[in-house]
Amino acid sequence: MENLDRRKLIVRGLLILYFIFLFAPIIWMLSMSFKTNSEILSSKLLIPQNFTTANYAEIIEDPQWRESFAVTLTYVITNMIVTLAVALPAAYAFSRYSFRGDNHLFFWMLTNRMAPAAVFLLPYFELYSAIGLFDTPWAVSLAHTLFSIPLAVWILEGFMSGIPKAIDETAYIDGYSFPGFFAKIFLPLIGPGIGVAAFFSFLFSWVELLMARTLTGTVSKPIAVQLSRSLGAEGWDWGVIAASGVLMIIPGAILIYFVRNYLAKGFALGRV
Amino acid sequence: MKIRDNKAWFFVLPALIVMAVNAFIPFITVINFSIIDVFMNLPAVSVGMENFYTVINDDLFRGAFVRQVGFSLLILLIQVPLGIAIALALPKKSIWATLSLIGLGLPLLIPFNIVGIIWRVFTRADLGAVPALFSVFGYQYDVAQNAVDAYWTVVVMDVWHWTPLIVLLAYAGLSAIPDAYYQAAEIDGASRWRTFLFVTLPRLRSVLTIGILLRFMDSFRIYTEVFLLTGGGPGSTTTFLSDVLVRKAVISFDIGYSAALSLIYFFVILVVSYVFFLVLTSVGTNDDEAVPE
Amino acid sequence: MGIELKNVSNSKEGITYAKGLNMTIEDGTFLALVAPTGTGKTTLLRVIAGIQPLDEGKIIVDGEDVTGVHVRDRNIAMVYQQFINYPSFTVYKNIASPLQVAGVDKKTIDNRVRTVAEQLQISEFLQRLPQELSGGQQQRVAIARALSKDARIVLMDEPLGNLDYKLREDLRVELKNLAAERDAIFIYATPEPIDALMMASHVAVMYDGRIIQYGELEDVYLRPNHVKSGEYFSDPPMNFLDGEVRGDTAVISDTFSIPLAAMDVDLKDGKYTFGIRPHHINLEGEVSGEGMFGMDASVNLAEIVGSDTTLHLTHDDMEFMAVAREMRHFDLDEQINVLFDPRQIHVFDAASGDIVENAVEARQ
Amino acid sequence: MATIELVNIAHAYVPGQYAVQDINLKWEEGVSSALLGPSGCGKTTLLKIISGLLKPTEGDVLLDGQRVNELSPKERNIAQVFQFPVVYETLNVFNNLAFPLRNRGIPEDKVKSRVNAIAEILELTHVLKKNAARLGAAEKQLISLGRGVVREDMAGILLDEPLTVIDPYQKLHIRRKLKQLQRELELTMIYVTHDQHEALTFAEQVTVMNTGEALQTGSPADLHTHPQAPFVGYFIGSPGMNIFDASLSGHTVTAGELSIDLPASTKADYSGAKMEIGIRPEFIVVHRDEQADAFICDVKNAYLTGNARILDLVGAGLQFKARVGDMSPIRQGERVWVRFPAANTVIYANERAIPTADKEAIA
Repeated sequence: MENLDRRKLIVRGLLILYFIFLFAPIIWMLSMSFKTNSEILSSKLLIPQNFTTANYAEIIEDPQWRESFAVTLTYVITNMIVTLAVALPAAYAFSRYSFRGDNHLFFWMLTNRMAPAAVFLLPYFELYSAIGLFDTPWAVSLAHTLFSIPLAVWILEGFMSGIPKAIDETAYIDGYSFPGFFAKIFLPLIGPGIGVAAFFSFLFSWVELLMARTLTGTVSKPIAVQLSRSLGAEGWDWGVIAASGVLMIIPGAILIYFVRNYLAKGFALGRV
Repeated sequence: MKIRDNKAWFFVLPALIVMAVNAFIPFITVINFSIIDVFMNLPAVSVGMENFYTVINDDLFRGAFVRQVGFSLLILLIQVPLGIAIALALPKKSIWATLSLIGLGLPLLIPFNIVGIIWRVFTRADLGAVPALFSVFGYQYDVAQNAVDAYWTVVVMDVWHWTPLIVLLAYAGLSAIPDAYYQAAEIDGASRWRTFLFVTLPRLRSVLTIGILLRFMDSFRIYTEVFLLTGGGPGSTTTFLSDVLVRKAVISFDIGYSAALSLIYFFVILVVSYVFFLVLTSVGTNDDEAVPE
Repeated sequence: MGIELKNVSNSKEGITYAKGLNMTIEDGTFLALVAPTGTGKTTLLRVIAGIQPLDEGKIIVDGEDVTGVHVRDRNIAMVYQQFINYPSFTVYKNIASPLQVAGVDKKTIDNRVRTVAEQLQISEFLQRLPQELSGGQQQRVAIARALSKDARIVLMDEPLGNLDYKLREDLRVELKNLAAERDAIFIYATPEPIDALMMASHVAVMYDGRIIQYGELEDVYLRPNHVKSGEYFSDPPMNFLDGEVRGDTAVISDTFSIPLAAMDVDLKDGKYTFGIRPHHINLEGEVSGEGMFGMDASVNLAEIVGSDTTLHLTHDDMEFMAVAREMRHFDLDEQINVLFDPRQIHVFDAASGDIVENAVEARQ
Repeated sequence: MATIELVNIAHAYVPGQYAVQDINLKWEEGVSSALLGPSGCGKTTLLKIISGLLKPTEGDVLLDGQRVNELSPKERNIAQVFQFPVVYETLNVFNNLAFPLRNRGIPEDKVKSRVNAIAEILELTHVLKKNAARLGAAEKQLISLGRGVVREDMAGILLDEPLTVIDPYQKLHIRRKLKQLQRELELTMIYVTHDQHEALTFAEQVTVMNTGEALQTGSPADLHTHPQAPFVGYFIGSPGMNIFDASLSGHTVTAGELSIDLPASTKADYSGAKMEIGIRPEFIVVHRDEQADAFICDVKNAYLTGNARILDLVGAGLQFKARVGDMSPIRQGERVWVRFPAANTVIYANERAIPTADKEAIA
């Protein structure tokens, strides 16, 4: 049995190496966020010599950072709500009914997901200025829905199809009306699915930069944009940038904690 | 067994409307722009396919296109096998399984520009850890000037950023394989490799198809992380298609060119994805010449 | 009073399940709908329930036409083959849900749920979730929910299909008693003749989208009016031997023929199909050979069913089945002698399959 | 093929809670046998212990007398056919059957001849070139069986409810094929199921299990006429054995108003034991007219079950079922005279049949 243990050890070692590779850059940025600029440039030590939280203070006190953080949260949450509100009925239709053109419609939805964001820069610029939504969080969230709805429909349809149709029928036989059935019986059953779909629409909105930057001007500046603008002026305060980077990771980390055991399940679905 | 009922269209309508606003109208404007020439506010003049020809013959586009295809294929070749290997090595039950899932999920949650910053900060000559590390081995690592260093840093960054997606997909696929298949293979005396080849891999097909499709789409339109790490430099070693499109559309406002490029760009992704989809869902299921030993 | 199906037709994706089907079911009937799997029984139940729309025809319950009425307002209950319960509700809430939706007051709900749970021996599981229970218990919960609302019609689609062999036997007795205490109409779809025989008061044999025979249990069983009724409503299925009547004898094969007198029937010359149930073909030695017609056959397979042995036999190119008393061992391809009881032979028209003359023993 | 033996096997998934206990079973080489019992009786636990997927907490697993507890499933050479067909989906039928041989590095020409031979017996020759994933459930199960049979060093084959997903009209063909294969290739086959019809039809030797114990092993006829435990009487046969609680006073066992004397040769002292009397419905003698040594009963119910008519009878303080011919004229509401033949009446003490000798008829 000796070689089995040796093989297990090698595999475990390689796995640990991979996780070190995964966390090293984040930890490097984390340590930078607690260093003064001078120390960042001079020493390459991992542990900050003169530990400082000045960088974080600077971000939290600056009204512009807080404001852009609020803008980002607004469009991320709006996107999540709009996506779910619209994807739930659509997924129910795809899962429970077969209607003329349902497969083509589903594939068309997916093709939108394939479109590069850059392709829509120009037309969105035109569209949202035309309807007066330019430079508002609503423009960004609406633009993002185009990409998050297909994925949400795909995931929700997968979870819904896991529930036998006989449950719908039994509910109707028992006298439930459609809204009663959908709210009291169906939604609780696909709770995890909603969680995973919400996670992915948050994820998409939160990480996307291109459209967020294009569709906003001066008034509502998403945090991501605020950050990269300052970076553009070379030699900017690295400590502050590292700190803001760390702050931007935290919401994601929290959300993933809540959805952790559905994460794998959510991924397994797919109509392919 | 679904009921045939076109009443279902009412359920789908809301999603359709929201997406139509975001997809049709812009799409038509793009097509519109690609076939007319807009200059200041003079009446538009139809130029037919001219814009498309300029794009196809433009060296900047050609260079970027070839570089982009090369980049995407390289990404797939590295990330898919690596992702599967890690998924196979992951612990199945116990707290370690949950912890590694959370750890793997983290890179996917970091905004694209922060990924760019993390790696920029991690690899810059004056403040990064990587140059210090390489200098220990006596190699002069410089992401800003050295083309090879820059290209491979972008590749490593993308591997760091997206391999976890393949791992999670493969992990989900693995947990869906019933134990009976592994028991049967063991009883048949199959080696670890043959068990992987004939039990695990065929059962991972649908999950891997999703992974490959998603990875191809996303890598083919990469922009933000590269822009922040190397800005497309040095020279044009890391200038990819999206970079060209952004420059033309939002910086130099060359409407006709960027509209045509957008359509070509979207069309290429659509076609390649469809080809991937067909190939992956049919391999190994045909009669007679099923994969020989 | 009761249910009337008038000229009911239904098809789905090109497959016709019901074609101009007519049936009237009186009050207090426990009807078994007998037909092989996949020939439209379930669809007919779903049409009566209102879950599936009707192409043509009418459904009248207690004189009122309910064809277009939504399933919610059709006072019915249904039990599926695969134990359907609400996974997120406790057993108690599952059984109570139809009553709660109907707005019945809490006290009545509570005692109705407890009595039904008592009858189905699941009182101790009321606070548990359905998936914590065994298959048999989960099905009892589904049956309890169907009975708790005292619906006018209770539809059952092979509810015992997925259960253990012995559990099925016990539940058949329980279901029969539960139905007897209620005046609702029970419609029980099943391919298994034993379900019908043990529980039903009336039987409807469905074939080619129509009800080909409807009547009291023993009347339909003893006097099938068509080859399909004999085949579907008989366990093991009735044997059919093609033969030709010449003069006063029926010639089955060149080595086997039976005089019409022995079957106490007079037939014109021509082709007929002779039907005989397997348990009316006995082994030599098990019954006195007097008045019987012997044939040698080889054992294709011996299956032990219930407490007897069902024999799949072949003689030349004829394949048929017989039943031996008790559990006996037979080697594969063993040669045995069997005796046909002519007084148990039904005569069907070779072309249409309709009955010409029932077996002597079965005649009224 | 080998002789498989379980000696003093017991297993607890959770310490103290035994899924199976004191199991002593022996499956002779080349014998068709079955493990029969309701869901949750421990038969699947035994299956896993034999195949090597589960190490028993106590006891030994012997193959041809050799202790194999430490051997993995691969080393035990015990094949298994699962409930849901397991095939290698990217391979055609030929490569599926050749898979185990190629794993062992057997030369290609030997593989070809061996696979073709087995395909011949399994009647799969016409689909050898087809992709395994496209075949029906029945053929897939034959392939999975074939993978076990194709190897010459196979010790035994376990079948875990193999007909579950097979269509009704194909079951007959598969049942015949399984019996034929077992007979021709002298395979040691153990068929695990809850369905007595499957078990009694396939196996010469059937073990009935309940709540973790192996109650009795014997031929179908043996289990039917001499059930050693009340559960065996109830579980085998349809409808099962009538079982009455009884009391013992001196040498006489009484249930309701019926009493039966213990066999003269009984020496054991059964005082204080839980006494029961059992008789099968088909062994009860029923007359429509008065009989000397019979007691009177009311017919509560008389329903036809195809080849027989089952009577629900109440009499002599007992309630039970009897079986008469399908043509019997007896109907509900009549009164009949009933006799329990002594030879077919079994007396149980603490749920174990007491040794029988010649007993007089009971009144």
